[in-house]
Formats: sequence, structure tokens, C-alpha cells
Amino acid sequence: MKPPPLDYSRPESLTDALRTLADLGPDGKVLAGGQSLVPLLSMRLAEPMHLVDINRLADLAYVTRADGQVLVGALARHAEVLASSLVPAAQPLLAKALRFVAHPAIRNRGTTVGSIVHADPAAEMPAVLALLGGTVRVLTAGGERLVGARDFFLGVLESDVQPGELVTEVRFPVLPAGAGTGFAEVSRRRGDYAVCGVAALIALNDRQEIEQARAAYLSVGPCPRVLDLTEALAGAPADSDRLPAAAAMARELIHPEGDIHATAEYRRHLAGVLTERALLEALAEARDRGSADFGRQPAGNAP
Amino acid sequence: MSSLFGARVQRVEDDRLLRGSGAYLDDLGEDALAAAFVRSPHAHARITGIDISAALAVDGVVAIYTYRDLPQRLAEPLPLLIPHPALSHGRTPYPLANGEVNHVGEAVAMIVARDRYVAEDAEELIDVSYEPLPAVVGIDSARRAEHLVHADVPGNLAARAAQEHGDTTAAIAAAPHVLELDLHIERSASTPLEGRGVLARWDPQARRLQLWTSTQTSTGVRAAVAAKLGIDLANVDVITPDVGGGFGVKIVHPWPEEVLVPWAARRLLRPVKFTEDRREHFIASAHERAQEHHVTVGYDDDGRILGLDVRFWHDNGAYVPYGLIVPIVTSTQLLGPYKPGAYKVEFDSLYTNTVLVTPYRGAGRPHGCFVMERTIDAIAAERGLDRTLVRERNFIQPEEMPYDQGLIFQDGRPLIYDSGDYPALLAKLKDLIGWDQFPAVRQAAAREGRRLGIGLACYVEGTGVGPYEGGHVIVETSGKVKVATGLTSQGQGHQTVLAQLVADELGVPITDVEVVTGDTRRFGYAVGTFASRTAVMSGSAVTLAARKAREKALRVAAGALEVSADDLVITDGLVHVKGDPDSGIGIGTVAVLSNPLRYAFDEAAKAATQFAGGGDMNRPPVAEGDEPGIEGRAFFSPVRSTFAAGMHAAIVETDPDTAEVTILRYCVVHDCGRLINPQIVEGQIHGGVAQGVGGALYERMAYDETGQLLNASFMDFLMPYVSEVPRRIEIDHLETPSPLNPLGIKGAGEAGVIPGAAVLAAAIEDAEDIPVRSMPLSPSDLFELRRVSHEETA
Amino acid sequence: MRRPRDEPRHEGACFVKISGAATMHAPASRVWAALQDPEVLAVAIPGCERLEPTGPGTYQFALCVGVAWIRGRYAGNIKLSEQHEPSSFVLSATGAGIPGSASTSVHIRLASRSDGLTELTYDADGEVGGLIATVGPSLLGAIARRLVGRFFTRVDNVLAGTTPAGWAWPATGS
Amino acid sequence: MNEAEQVHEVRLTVNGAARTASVPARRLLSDCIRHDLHLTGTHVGCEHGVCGACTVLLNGAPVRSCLLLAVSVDGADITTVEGLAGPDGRLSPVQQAFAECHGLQCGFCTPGFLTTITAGLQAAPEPTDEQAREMVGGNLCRCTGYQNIVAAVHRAAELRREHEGAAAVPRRPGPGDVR
Repeated sequence: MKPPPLDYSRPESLTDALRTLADLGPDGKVLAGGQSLVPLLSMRLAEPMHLVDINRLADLAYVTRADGQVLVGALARHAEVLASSLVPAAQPLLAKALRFVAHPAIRNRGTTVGSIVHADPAAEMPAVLALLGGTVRVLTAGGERLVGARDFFLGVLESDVQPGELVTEVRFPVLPAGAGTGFAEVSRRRGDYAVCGVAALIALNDRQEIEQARAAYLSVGPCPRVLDLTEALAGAPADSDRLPAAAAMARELIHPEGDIHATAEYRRHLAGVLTERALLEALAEARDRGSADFGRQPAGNAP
Repeated sequence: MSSLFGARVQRVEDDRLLRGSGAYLDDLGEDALAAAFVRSPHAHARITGIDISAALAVDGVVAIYTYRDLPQRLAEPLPLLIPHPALSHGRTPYPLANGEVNHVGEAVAMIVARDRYVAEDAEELIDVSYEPLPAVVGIDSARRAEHLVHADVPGNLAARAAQEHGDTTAAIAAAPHVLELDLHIERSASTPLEGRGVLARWDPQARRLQLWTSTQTSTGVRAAVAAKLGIDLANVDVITPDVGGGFGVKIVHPWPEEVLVPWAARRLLRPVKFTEDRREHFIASAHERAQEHHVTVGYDDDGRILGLDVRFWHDNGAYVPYGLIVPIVTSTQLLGPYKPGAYKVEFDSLYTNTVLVTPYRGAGRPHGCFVMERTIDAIAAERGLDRTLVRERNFIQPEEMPYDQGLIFQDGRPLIYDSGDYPALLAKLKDLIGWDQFPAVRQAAAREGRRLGIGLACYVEGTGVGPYEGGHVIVETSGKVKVATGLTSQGQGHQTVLAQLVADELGVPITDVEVVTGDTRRFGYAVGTFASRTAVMSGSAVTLAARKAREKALRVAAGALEVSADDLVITDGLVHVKGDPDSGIGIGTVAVLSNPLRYAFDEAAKAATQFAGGGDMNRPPVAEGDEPGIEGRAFFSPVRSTFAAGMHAAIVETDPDTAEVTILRYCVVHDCGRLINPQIVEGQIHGGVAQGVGGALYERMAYDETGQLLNASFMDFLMPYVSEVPRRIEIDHLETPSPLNPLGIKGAGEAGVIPGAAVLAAAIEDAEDIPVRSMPLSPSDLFELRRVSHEETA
Repeated sequence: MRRPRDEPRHEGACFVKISGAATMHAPASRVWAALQDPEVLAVAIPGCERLEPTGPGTYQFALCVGVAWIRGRYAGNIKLSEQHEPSSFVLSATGAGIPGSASTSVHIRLASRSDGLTELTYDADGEVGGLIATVGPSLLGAIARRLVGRFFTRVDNVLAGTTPAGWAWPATGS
Repeated sequence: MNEAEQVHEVRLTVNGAARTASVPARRLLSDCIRHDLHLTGTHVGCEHGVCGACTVLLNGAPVRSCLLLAVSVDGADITTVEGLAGPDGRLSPVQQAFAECHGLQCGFCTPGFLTTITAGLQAAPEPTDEQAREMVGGNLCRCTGYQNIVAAVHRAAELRREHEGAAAVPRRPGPGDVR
């Protein structure tokens, strides 16, 4: 298990990086944390390629808040996002989900942006971005484009990044007051990819009733799947016992596949159980966060 | 004299391992070329062509070999290590595939290159043409035999073997109650953290081969390599470096790589090294465990077994180099601590197009224990009796020891239990887990909506299997004691426990004792490390060897001190008259005196030279029949195996929603006779329990119907992390000494793993009130069991 | 309570079965002809680098195919059989390459629609072996579906004239 | 594949000493440490980042050396198991605790645990049982059943407190510090 021969560049600036990527076209691949790429290389599932190592672009190692978004730069390691002091208040779901990402040693090197670009349907970060309706900032030597989460994930391990492009940032909408998030997953061993996982978001109105409920699912299809469960819960009180209805709705709407760890039927069942658990957590958080901003902004960029 | 026997002595191995100064196989041979293998992607195929031309052109490739390059003896199949009369159709692999591959991962070509990176580059360029053949995967497919693994093995049947004690059919026919059960265990594997590895150096001047291999038997590899390469045994050294775990997979020998690497080294006149990678370990080493069992049991109103008939089918994979050891162990050891009245067992050992099967820690016992314990639980359920009560009623009693089960064991000798007190073990276990208090615990939990269950399982384990081991002890003039035994060590702390025994026996500080294992340069006669045999076999042997050295030391010291040897003792390395610890001579000095010298190398040696005075001028310096030096060499060969025993109990919680299983408590009572080092024994139990939990809830080899192993990585083969093992493993010991060896000990290395599947199946069954007949059990499996059970009730 | 042991024990095994349908923007006769045309096949087979006829209805191919970073080069043979013009045929392919071996047999059926278009349905049985099978089986179904989907989209694009026959895939695949 | 591979000069500080190696881009850091720098205490158990045997400290934080290309960490500060003992050769508290608690058997996975715990105790000097288990949660051991490893984490914390002031590893930039 050793990687094939590789070409390698290590640009010292973003401009250099983009120029290199532009020159290389389809041969160029970005190396950031490498926690998914390097094992694929070692197993020789990935072809020889030209790696463009962006680890010198220290300017991209940021977690900040601006314009109602949490901005995560391409070189921010999972551990840094998790440790960031602004995350718990601005977007608590990030921290909740990051705790399920592999183990600390992987989080110390792996990047949140890389995980999203890698688009593993069993990974937590793509589902979180999809649920929140976040945005991916993609640069080329010639310019910039912003891609919404809904358009970003194309298939298993496929995201909308074209040859010559570099994802420099992902943006997670800040969680408004009166909204809450929850995350629940079942994995075979702690730290493994999820057998099934659910990220949930609930927004309450000023009467403390559920106004909006959404959930995103991992490991149930080729891409993160976002369901609007509002129909099952709209108008329900914040201590709702109607969560099972939302769970039932989720079970109806998703069509997972079986694999060596779980049958499709079990996955579907789990999706229901975890929907309820994640919604319950979201509901509690929404109550705690009050409803001062109610009505003025939706929870995230609603898809 | 303070005894180290029974003390929690800190391990002597640890210091260097903790500093990163251990020397594992891949840490050696920096100058060696690297070997890699082209392995079959097909479970069953004919090879119609191999094109190596493109690969040969890769810069850094030194040689590429296929079957056609192998000389005569290497071109024959590898040895069938343990023949058995019932093994009518034994088949073993060729070192490199000879025209046909029989499992994914079988070696087809060998590449030797500058380093492993280059070797893998070349591997990609070797073009092998295959003509796929239908694959036989799983026991049912093997039994149906619509396709054959080996064209000349009808019915895919390697062996059918049977044993019976009493008239089982009659006993069952006459029994008031009869139950039938089908029980299944899936594949797992040893999976040590270090894979296999071999390094070879050929010295053309001395015509001598030096081979380092990560093995459980250096003498076995040595004999095999000498035979296969046509080198005199005396010219082959096999050295076992630090071994990063074995658990059985490294007892098989020679692995193809163990003969190919030295062959290439000799041919190329360059050192060559093979370091197995993780994926290769999954598809090219050995698995174990897969068996289907059908049980028919007759019993009375009280749950006493009157007759037990077990028919089972063993999936031995593509080849059987290790013979029938695993199914034989299952067939004999499933009886555990019970006397079943009459007993009949018959098994088929079947070929499949999957990785070959050889013993993995527990070797056939986890399945046997699962079969017997599930059967007893089923009887208890059917009779409405407490599960411990049914066990008690079937136990062999202490006063019945030694107890003859009337069968032939895996060593070809009668299955006679030497010692044990099973009622006492059960009493301890019930106390430890609080068996009688559990109903209240369960109720309390149920009130909170939680689902708890308790289970237990008992086993008896034949340990200390023969035929023999030996030991050598020599006292150096510095007073340091060097000990050698031929079997190997894979982390069990052999150096420590053997040093404890020798230090006790010789009366020297343990810090002065150094033990070497698995180096044929130091000790040439040995069998290997398996079947929990080291403490019993090598422990006894080095004890006897140290005893000889001690006698010699006392005799030489007696001459020098002019006292009777009977009056002398050795304390802290000082040979002195009893009761007078201050005056005497150091054991190093005694070593000097024991070896009359012509030449002096240091101050100590000077005292033993010919002009130093002393000695009787009328006798030869070395008396007739005597030898220079304080040395002892001894062998231990017991009449038959010792039988350790143990019982485990667990309390589990099952999640009503997700079907996840959490182990709340895990208790072990254990009898391995006298404990040399309780800390090490407990460590062995901990590790065994973790593997048992892995085998019960997480680990399986997921083959698809075409023979692809779908989880050949640590991502999908779910070896437990700390988060999956019980938070605390509670242990109590019972010591019933074995009469079969000088130390009264029985083996402990494998015990922890044996009842894992049985005890967790029992506890889950208790929590869920659904019969559990197949392990391992994932949450998805439990969900399916619930669904089926719900449908059946509805 | 006994589980049937000879059934594939796990879902998502390397024995991939997929079915699907596509609407082709041409009459069945043209779709049929396109699917028999090596130039169209060369365009439509994902990652196809070379496709040479070796006999009636048989071809040798070389392709570099993959999804995202998982990518491999394969060489092998394609055979068209059980041809019932213009309604159905079977496309079989076997190939071997660095990440392992693969074989597939796709049963393709064409049904004319009243609006002049063609409803194409397919059932594919695939078998994958080697490296990819042992380390990434859970991804295979999704990858296969995507590749088959691309194939029919490409064919349709040729029929619709948006991709010319003879168009070549970039050397590194998609 | 026959053109000579381009090699890159890599400068590292390993266990406090400046080291250099010439490596092709594909060289894994684990191989660089083991075979180019001859520090064979770091072991390779899976080469796909799951077992943790190859864990080293990169600028003070545990990382899998099998998931890093050596060239990519040019300039970094690396601590391997060989760098844990004191300059006087004394075992570090974590190493000492493993010896006392029988926290290792075959010893193959041990270096990864030792480095991981060394960093873990810097972050949580008085770990709860939960933290202790979390700390070692990403490392596989096939021998010990983890019981004594968790015990060793607690014992190491105790020993660290006893050697008050004598930190196991000099404070280096942590995971939160960006180079």
C-alpha cells in the first residue's frame, strides 16, 4: 500500500496556487489535509496525479464570522473549527457534528473544507452544509463563483469543483435566534462513518410554535439528502409530541441502500429514530435560544 | 528466599518497547530489497497467461518470478503440516499459483525491487490473464457442491471425522425431552497489528541462510525452509524478532513468502524483505471461526443431558495446511465442564474459494462453547429452570478428577481433564456479577424504559499441548544468567515469566536474567507458541534447566567452600551456607571456577587459569562425565494436556430503538492453576475478552457470493476500539493446581476469547426474549431478528 | 430462526444489480442503430479511450474510468448479443485493470413511444473483483449507477446532435 | 514510470534535532521517519489511518504519519516515540505508567498510544475516565483489551503531577496554532 508516483507543487500564495491549478487543468489535485486523499492514493484507487499542496497558504486557515455567516477557510483543520470560540454561539451544529468526525488525530489534520469537497455521502460536514443551505466559494485564476450546497454535491465523492478550481472557503449561515440544531448518528464503532446520521434544524415562531423543521441525512444516498419536515410539525408547540410524525415522514421519503454493515430496512428505521432524536435536541436548543429574531430571517438560506 | 512466583512483576520486555527500541521485522534489513506480490483478484480462476515484460522495464525492479521459475521442491505444494487419518483430501497451496487460483489474494507472481513503492509500480504492470471459474463461497454452497474448489476433491469434502462416547442415539431416544438447534458462527481473524514479514540474508561464503520472520515457530520455519531450499538444517538460522502479535495466524508455516523470500535472496545474492501490508493480511493470511452446527440433545426433567449429538460443517477455506485442528478442537472441547451422558460428534471439513482457515486464538473453542452453552440455555428455557442450575446439574464434580471424556483430543491423546473445580468457579461467578440480584436490577431498569439482560458461559480449555519444549540456562562469569527457549513470543510476556521462574530457581535477581525466545542459534529444538502452552511447556523446561544449573553451581561452590552442597543455598546471586548470608561466593565466581582456563581475559578469569593454584593435581581439570560451565539444559514433555477452565458473565443493555448493544458489566472467573504473574494473566484475559467482544458484536469477514472479501480494511473490518470493549473487566481467580507439571500451572493465553460469543448471545437473548442462534450480531442483525420475531408473533 | 447462509450475506455486495430507464430523443430504429455503432459507443462509454471491432458485434476497448478520485484504467472486450432488432439486445463487457476486474451484462430494451421518442429500459448485472471490491464496496452501486446513467445520456446527446460521434473523452476521463 | 522520480529536500525538526531527507513526493511521512531517518519506533499497522500505530506529534498535535506525505510537512516539528524519554534517558510519565500498569503486550501499537496520550495530557492534565477513554479512542490495540491502557492514562496523569513542572514534551505550537 504505497502511493503511485506523484508530481508535486507547493505554491506559497493563493495566486500561485490558482495559476498552478489553471496550468495543470484536469491533472491537478488539491492537497490540504489529505486524510481522505492519501489513503486512496496508498490503495492506488486514485491515479497518479499532480498534487498542488496548499498547506503553505496560511491565510486560508481561518474560522470567522461575517455577514451572518460562519466562514471556514480551506486550511482550517477540523480541530480548529471545533475549538473556535465563535462556533458554539454562531452555528452550534458545526461543533455538534464535528465531534462525530473520525478521531482527534484525523481532525488535527483533516480540513472541514476538504471534507466537503470530498463529498463522501457518509461524512458529516457535507450534510451539515446541505442542511444549513451554506455556500461554497470556488476560485479560479480568472475569478470566483459561489455554489449553493444544493448544487454542490453531485454524487458519491463528486462535488462541483472543476479542473483549475480551488475551493477556498465554505460558509455556514449563522443560526438565528429562535432556531435550534441537533445531530444524531449511529456508527458501528465510535468514530466510524455513520451507518445513518441526521442533522436537524428547527425554527420557532414568537408563540414558541414550530415554524420550520428540516433534516439532512448522511449515508442514505449518493449525496446528503435534505428533507423539509415542516409539514409534519408546523404549528406544533415547542415541547411537541408530534416528533414521531416527522420521523415517520422521513422514513417515507428516504430510500437508503444496504451494505455490509446494515440492511436498507435498518437504515430506514434508523433514519426515523435519529430524526426524532435530532429534532428533540434541536427543539431544546431552539427554546433555549429564544425567539427574538423571529420572522425576520429564515433559518439559514432555505433551499 | 522471596519468591517471584505469583508476584505482579513488571515486565522486563517493556523498557525497550516503550522507547521505540523494539526490533520488529520491518525495522530490520535497511539494505534489503523489497518483495511484493501480484495477488489474484478472482476467487477461482485458471491462469492463461502472465506477461511481465512491462513490469521488468520499471527502473528499480530487480526480478520478477512466477510459478515457472520455481525449482523442483519449491514447485511442489507447501507441506500439509498436520496430517490426520480422516483428512482424505488434503490440499495445500503452491508458493506461487500453478495455473489456478483458489481465493482472492492467492500469490501469482513475486516482484523484487529497490523498495516497496517501486515493487508496487511494477505490480500494476504485470498482466495476468484469467479464465474465471465458478466460486464456492460459504458452507451451503460447499455442501451443495454444484461447483468444486479442487476438481479432484468430490463434494468439496476435505475430511469427514466422527467420534462417539456411549450410545448416543439410544440415549437420546430414551430421553424424556429432545431439542434440536441450528447454530452458526461467522468468520473472523487473528488480525495482529503487525502483519507477517520475512527478511532473508544468504551468505555465499559460508553457504549459510539467515532468516528473520514474524512467526510463532522459528524451528518449524527453519525445518521447512531447509527442506524446501535444500539447505542443511545446520546452515539455516531462523531468528524471531519482536513480533507484533500473532494470535494463531503466525503459527502456520511456511507461508509462501517464508520460502520465496530466502530463495530469492540466495538467487540474487542480496538481502530481501517482505512486509505484508494490511490489505494483504486480510486476503493472503488466514481466517477462522466459520462453522454451522446442528445439535440434537436429549435431557431429563431436571435439565440433565442424557445424550448429545452434534453434527457440524467447517469451512476450511481453499487449503488445509494446518490439517483438522480447528474442527477437532471444536468437536472435543465443546463439552466444556459438562458430562453429557452419551456424546456423538461428526464434522465435515469443506473447501471454499476463500482465504484458508487455521487456528485463531481459541482455535475452535469459541464455536464449541457457543454450541454447548446455547444448548444448555435452550434446555433451561424449555424447562423453565435457572440457567446456572442446569449447568450445575451437568458439571463434572471435583472429586471425579481426573475425568476421562472418552474422546481423542487434538494432540492425538485421550481427552482426560487433569483438574478443576467447576462448582466453585460458578459460585464465584454468581457472586461477582450478582446473578441472584439481577432480576431486581432488570426490573428497576425496565421502569426507566431500559432493556437489560444477563448471560453466562462456561468453558474448559485444553492447554499446554505437547509434544515438548526445552530450555537452556547458563550462568556467565559476570553472574548474569542467560536463558533460551525455542518457542517464540508475541507479546505475552514470556521473557518476564520465564525470568521469574529462573530467578526463583537459581536465587538470582530477576534483573540479572535475560531470556531469549525463538532464536534457533540459541535453542534448536522447539515446537512453537500456540494452544496456551508457553508457561506450561517452556516454563517447566526452563525450571528444570535452571534446577540443573543450580545443582551444578552448588556442587562447584561446595568444592570451593569445602562444605556439603546440601548445606548451601543461593540468595541474591550469592552462594552461601544456610543461615549465613554474609559469607559466600557470587554465582559468577562459581561460574569462573566451573570452567578451568588456560587464558585469562579479565580479573575473574585469572582465578580459573592453570597457574592460579587449587584443584586436585591427580584428577583431570574437568572430571569425567562433567562439563565446564554452570549450565543446564532440559526438556519437558507431559503425558497429555492440562485443562484450564473459566466462566464469564455479562450484563448487556439493548437499545429498543436503534438495536445497539452496550455491555454494562463483564465478569470473568478463571482457573489456570497456579498463577506465575497475575498481572500478565489478567492482561491475557483482558485482551481475550476484547477479541471475544469483537467476534460477538463487530467482526466478520464479509464475502460476497463471488468470493470477494468486501471488508479487507480496518475501515470495514470492525476491530474494537476502546469505545467498544467493556469499561471494566472484573476478574476473580481460582487456583486448582495441575498434577501434570512441576509448577502446577495450566495455560492462560487464549481463555479470555472463548466464551465471548456464547455469553453475549445469552445476555442479548435474555434482554430481548428472542432466541439468538447466530453470531456475530450487529445492530442491523438484531433489528432483523426483532422484525422476524414480531412477524412470527403477529 | 436459521438464516439462509448461501444467499449473499450482505447487501451492497460486489455483485451489483442495477435497473433504470431513459427517454431517448429519437425513434427506436435510430436508437438501435446508435447503440450498435462503434463510434457512438466510443463516445458514450464513460472514459473510453479506444474501441476497436474484433468481429461482428465484438469489440476490444481501453478506458479510463472513475468517479472523482477513484479512477482506473481497464482493458477488455465488449460483445453484443441476443439481438432482436429493434427492440432488445444484451451488451456484455469484461475488463481488467489496476483497481481490479469487472464484468457486466446489460439487458437493453427499446420501446417506441407515440410521440416518436423511445423509452429505453435496462437491467444490468455487474461483478467487480480485486482492490476496489475489497476496500470500497459500499460505493460501487452508486458509482455504477452514475456511469450507466452517463452512458445513456451520452447516447442520447449523440442522437440529439449535441455531441458529435467521434468526439473523444479527455485523456483523464470525465 | 521509468523517468527518475523527482526528489524533494525535506527539513524537519525531529525530537529536537534538525534532520533532512531527500524524498519523492509520494513518500509517506511514516516511511520517511522509519526508513529515511531510521527511527523505527513509529510503526505502521494499516496505512489507511485507522489503527493509529503510526501516530506522531506534528507541531505538538497527534497525527497519523501514514496519512501525510513527508514533503507536505517540510519544516515541521515532529516528536516520535524515541523523543518521549527525558534527556537523561528517564522514561516519561506516560512511558513509566505503561510499564507500571502493564499497558502493553506485543508493543506494536504502543508508540502511537504513547504519543497520543503525551499530547492528550497536555490538553487535559487531570482527565476524567471519559476523557481518558476519548484520548485513546482512535488507536487500535489487539492485545490488551485497553483496560490497562486507560489505567495507564490515569497513572501517567498522576506521575505528571508528581513531577510537577517537568512537562513530558516541551510546549510546542498546538493544533490551534497556525504555522
